[in-house]
Amino acid sequence: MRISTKFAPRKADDGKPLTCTTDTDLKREQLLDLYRYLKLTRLVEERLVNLYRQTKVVGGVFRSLGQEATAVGTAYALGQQDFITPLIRDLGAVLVKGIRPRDVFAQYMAKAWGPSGGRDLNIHFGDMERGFIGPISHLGDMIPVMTGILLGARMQNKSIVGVAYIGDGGMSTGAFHEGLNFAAVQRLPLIIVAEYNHYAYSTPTSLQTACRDLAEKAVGYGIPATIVDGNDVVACYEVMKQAADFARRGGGAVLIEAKTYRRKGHAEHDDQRYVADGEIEWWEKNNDPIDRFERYLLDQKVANQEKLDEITAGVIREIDEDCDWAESSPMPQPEEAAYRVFDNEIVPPSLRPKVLEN
Amino acid sequence: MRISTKFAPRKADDGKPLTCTTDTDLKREQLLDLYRYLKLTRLVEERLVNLYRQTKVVGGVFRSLGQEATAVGTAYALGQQDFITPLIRDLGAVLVKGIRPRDVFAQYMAKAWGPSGGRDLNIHFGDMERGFIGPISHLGDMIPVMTGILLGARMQNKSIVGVAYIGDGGMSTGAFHEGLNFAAVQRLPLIIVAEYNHYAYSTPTSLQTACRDLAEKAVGYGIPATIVDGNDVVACYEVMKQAADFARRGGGAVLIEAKTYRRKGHAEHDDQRYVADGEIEWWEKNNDPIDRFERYLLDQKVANQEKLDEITAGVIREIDEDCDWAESSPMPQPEEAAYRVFDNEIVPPSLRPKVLEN
Amino acid sequence: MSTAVKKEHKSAPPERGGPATLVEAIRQGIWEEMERDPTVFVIGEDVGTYGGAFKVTDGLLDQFGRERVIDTPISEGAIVGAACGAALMGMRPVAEFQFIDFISAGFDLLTNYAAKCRYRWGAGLPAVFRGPCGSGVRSGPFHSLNAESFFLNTAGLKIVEPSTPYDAKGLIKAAIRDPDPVLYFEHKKLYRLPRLREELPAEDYIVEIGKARTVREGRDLSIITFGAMVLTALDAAEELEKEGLDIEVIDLRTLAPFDKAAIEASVKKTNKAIVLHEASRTGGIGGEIAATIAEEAFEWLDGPVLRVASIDTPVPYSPPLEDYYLPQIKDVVDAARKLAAY
Amino acid sequence: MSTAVKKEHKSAPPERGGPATLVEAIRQGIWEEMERDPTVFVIGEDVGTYGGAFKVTDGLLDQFGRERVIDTPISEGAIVGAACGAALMGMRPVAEFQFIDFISAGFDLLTNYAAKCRYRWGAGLPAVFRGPCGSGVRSGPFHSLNAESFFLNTAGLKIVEPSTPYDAKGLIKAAIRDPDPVLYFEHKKLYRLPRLREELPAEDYIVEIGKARTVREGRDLSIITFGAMVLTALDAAEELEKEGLDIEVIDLRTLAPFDKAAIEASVKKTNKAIVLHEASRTGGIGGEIAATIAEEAFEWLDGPVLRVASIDTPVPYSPPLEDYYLPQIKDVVDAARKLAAY
Ligand SMILES: Cc1ncc(C[n+]2csc(CCOP(=O)(O)OP(=O)(O)O)c2C)c(N)n1
Ligand SMILES: Cc1ncc(C[n+]2csc(CCOP(=O)(O)OP(=O)(O)O)c2C)c(N)n1
Ligand SMILES: [Mg+2]
Ligand SMILES: [Mg+2]
Repeated sequence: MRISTKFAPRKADDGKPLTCTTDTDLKREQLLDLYRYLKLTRLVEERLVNLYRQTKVVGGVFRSLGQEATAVGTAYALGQQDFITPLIRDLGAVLVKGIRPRDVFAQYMAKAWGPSGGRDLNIHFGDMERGFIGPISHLGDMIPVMTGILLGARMQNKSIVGVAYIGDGGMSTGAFHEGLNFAAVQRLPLIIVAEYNHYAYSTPTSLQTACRDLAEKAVGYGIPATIVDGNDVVACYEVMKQAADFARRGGGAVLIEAKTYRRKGHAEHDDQRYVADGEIEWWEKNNDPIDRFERYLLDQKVANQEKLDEITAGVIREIDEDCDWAESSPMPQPEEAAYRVFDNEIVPPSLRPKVLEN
Repeated sequence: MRISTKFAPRKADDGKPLTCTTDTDLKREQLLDLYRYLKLTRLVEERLVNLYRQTKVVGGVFRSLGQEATAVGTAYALGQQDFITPLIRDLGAVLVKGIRPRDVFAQYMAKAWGPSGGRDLNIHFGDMERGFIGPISHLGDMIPVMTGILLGARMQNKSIVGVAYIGDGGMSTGAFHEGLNFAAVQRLPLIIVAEYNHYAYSTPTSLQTACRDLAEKAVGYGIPATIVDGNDVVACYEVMKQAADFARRGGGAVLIEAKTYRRKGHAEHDDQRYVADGEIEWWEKNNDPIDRFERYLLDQKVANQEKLDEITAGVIREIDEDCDWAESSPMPQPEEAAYRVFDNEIVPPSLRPKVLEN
Repeated sequence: MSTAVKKEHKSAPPERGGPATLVEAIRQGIWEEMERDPTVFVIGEDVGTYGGAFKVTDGLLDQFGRERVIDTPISEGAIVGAACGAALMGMRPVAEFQFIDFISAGFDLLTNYAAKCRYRWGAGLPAVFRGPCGSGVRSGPFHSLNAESFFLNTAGLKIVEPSTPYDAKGLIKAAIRDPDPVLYFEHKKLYRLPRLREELPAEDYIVEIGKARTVREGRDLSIITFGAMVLTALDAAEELEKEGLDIEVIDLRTLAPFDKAAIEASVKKTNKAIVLHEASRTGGIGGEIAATIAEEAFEWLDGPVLRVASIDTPVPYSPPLEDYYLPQIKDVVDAARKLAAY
Repeated sequence: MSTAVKKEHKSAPPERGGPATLVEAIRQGIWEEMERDPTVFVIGEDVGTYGGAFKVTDGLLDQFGRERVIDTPISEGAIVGAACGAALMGMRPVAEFQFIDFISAGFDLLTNYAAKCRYRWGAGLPAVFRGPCGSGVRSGPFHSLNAESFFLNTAGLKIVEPSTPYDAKGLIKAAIRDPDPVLYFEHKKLYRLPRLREELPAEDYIVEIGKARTVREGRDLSIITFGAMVLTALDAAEELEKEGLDIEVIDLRTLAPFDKAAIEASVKKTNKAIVLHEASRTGGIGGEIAATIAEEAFEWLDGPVLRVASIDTPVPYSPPLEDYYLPQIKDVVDAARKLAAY
């Protein structure tokens, strides 16, 4: 059945270090833009870890270290009008969609100026203008929600595609099945990015599915699939470009499986005792998506090291600024907790009752 | 991928009427036994319709008219120790597993002597000795339950297989996905019988799945599948025999798709306005599973018409007797409603409170 | 083969107003809202060609087409999720559960996504989730649910249950126009009950969510109830009248947020209250209401707030069992007598 | 590659008795039951190699092997269903939800299959469903749930929530030995709270399901509560003592079926009651308890039964918001003062 492997991971020729596919029309500006987003993602996360260690981040920090290319590359192929619903580890896609680091910092620090005003954490918010629907914790649930976004868009004659990211673990949920199946039946332009990053918390993919490739799951929904090297940012861009074209032209849903690797634990506290010896080090050394892309940019003479350093410096400036901004935000006022469950013009806020005051 | 079509439906040669596959080792006694169960199923249902028209059946009646071979043939390949969890339309499998018509009659009539004592309806009960786990209404939910049966059996070193029946509609549920996926990962001997009977209530299969064959869904679980002519009782037996052998030997889960057709509405009240003209009549005339099997038995000289009539007469006697027995049962005592929510030795029955009696 | 349609079946559009049963009233309400507002659409299992298991959406497909009348796979999670997503886009979905019992399979998305969306990031979800609820029709443990208690402790969901055609139509319209998610429960026993048939206005109207209705005024004792139990309360009130007891009956109509003011006003007048509902007693909405009365009208109470409800079991199938399970007129009468004598 | 294990990591088996936190007590309980009874097994996400997100099942895999310590896919429905099926076969599953919030995805099978099985055909389901619940740890709307109210109106499920290591161990053992499905909620804030650390007996013991515990005796007013709020109640009681108020604190321990006799006995003694819980007020278990008191101990009440609970919103993430959301010691003190002055 229709599983394309054109951009699937390949062994490097005779021990040469891995780079990225050259099979692309991406312009220099775009390539450098991709680089900027990769660095932005990694460095925002590193800053979050710092803030976490300073106990300024209130909840957990979830890293995408080693898998940034999947989120960045796929999201970069979308238009402003297209929608994404990412996983916690798809910060890169969120940034590409135009969410500013300041919003992410403020959210993590539970600040009043964060987009949820301190009500929810990390990337659990949304921005309809930018086509960003933040996830909830419950894995799988965003798949049917995205199906509904596309159903609504179709009724409004909007020509958009919707991308829902899901993990090797999240695909085991009933919600994933129901949402994708319904989208497939309705031939909605839903693109699933299935992230094969080897683990769901501590659970290896072999305990999530008896399939070898997540792409095989597409067959049961009657939709086409592609396997992509998730650590090749250019390849990720290319497969999404094709998938989005296909879906936008009325082809219906598509599944992209991105093969990548989660180098950090599930969250900062995870000791990764379940990981085989040397595995992480192997990926770090041989298959880091940013290393690979840097090598590519240099090899292909898209940029020299100076240019790359300049980009990185710009990224750091942005992060510093945004982080300062977020730190300067106050915490929310306590009573704010009571507001906005419903439209408060109709149902009053749920203020803490004064005891027997009447 | 591994979808076997050896026993899939075939066009009859040059307009000859359909019969059944001859590719079988079934003995004469067994073939006649199959015939008995087919007739028993059909005639028990007809009796239920009569009782329904006499308003003796309290709830609805759900017919398997035209698809009896799927349930009967597949269940007949199982051992006493094996488990089934049928759909409402798999009465044939329930009878093959040794549940007596009297139990079914008493259940439908909400009688005290029914296996649930009037607490639940139709085949919503179970019999652990006979390997029968009655369904609940919520479609899909029995798949994970059967997975658990098999998990338990494995811990007890029991060599059994478990068969879960599911409709083209029920496969769209999240519970189906979660249950089968887990069983596949655990390589449990779960056999799914997916009944492609063209409708889920009024909804055609094309609105349940974008796949052409339900068997394609097996791919996404990493398990093998077979497509069988669900109106060929011998073929249904054969594919289950093979699937059960495979599963019992440790091969893991299997999916059997049975192509059949639901000739009656969802339940007795359904006017089937959604069915295309002539469709039902076509199936009735050309592809009735009992007609086909009768033709087979006569063609193959397994029996003559007299023998078949004799079997049918026996079936009717059994039904008369069992129906009388069920009719003679009292209705349950009202207070019985309060008992057996919990083990009543620990938690007292929930008797209706006497108002302010203290 | 199966896509062609058998007969030239075409369901008549509903009347505007006129005499209507509960099911007709709901159908009128949805139909009119779909005509009025192109963002309103219907989604659920068998809601299209078949017109819904109880024919609430009958004829909508012919009138409004496949884009706005969507037959789904058997996937309650997808129905809820898709309704949420479409609502985010500015649509106003009316999602049907074939029986409210199947809401359990949409519970996750309802309580986690639908209920919390506005709170989390300000995105209101104007979606209606409706379906047939209730027992007393010999449907057994899986087709008889009263589901309100599942959702009472999850902030962010409104819950409505009408007991008359007038309210049914007014409330479905209000629910569709509401900026937040509304669960709309329809007691299947009332759908076609001739006793309820009543004349509806020809003009557009709504019934405000959050407002109870005094069905019967009385001075001696308040019965607070809703849904099919309104009839039980009225029948009990009539019997009690013969004994000289003047019973007030309040139909909550909205279960979340329920009308505290109306309840309190009634109880402050009668000083005695019975809460009557069809779900099991323990953990039912009766506890919340009784506790509220006992807390906020304590000084006006001349007796305990009594709850009359179903026993704490699944809903049994067999008539004698189900009758025992359910609160009967006699149970209400008994409770009222005892309380009156207090 | 990913199946080999990195370090020679081996978790120590638990002590028998000795000083223990809540999490250690639960681990001891499960461990001992697995040793005692070969039908007991553990199933859930990351319960094996990782030992569970909160390490409740740490070390079980090494001790009891993959057959009895089963890492599942992310499929709460399958976890519940599989536990039910295995229980039908005579096994005694202990199923973990990684956070109790994810029980919503198992809600359908819990309320429909697990709860109703014995009633429908006499098949008891001795299964335990457990996991970390509760708020106050800055985990936001999806990792802070108190789920008891979801299940109170579904007959057939027992619900337990311990507030001390002793009770935690005794109740998990009782739950595992119980012939019916038990939901066992563990407040994550209490897991490792040093304040709770206590000496456990070395001998086997259980704490009977259905029995409350008087944590503090008093004459003036009863606070009925459970879980982490027991500490809030005790702290409030201490403060109130300074004002000469003698507060009784009842820890329900079992939420379904809850110990009416103990509550009534206490209220008949103190004549005043506060119900305190952590979930939102409306639709919370407090309504059920308050209504029961107001109904069955009406004549003993010298004031309304007050409920102190969280406000009716999702659980917000930011500390000032969550603190406002949650009932604080001060709220309990205020309520008690007012009620005492009644
Ligand atoms: C329905 C549900 N069950 C359990 C969890 C707890 N949980 C959070 S992340 C996680 C693992 C996710 O793995 P995967 O889907 O592969 O995504 P990854 O973390 O690898 O990006 C689990 C089990 C959850 N969030 N939702
Ligand atoms: C979860 C769930 N949703 C809805 C229903 C209502 N319902 C009962 S039968 C049915 C159609 C079933 O179709 P299928 O699975 O194809 O089985 P068939 O009736 O064809 O045997 C529906 C929608 C249900 N029983 N369970
Ligand atoms: Mg993963
Ligand atoms: Mg079907």
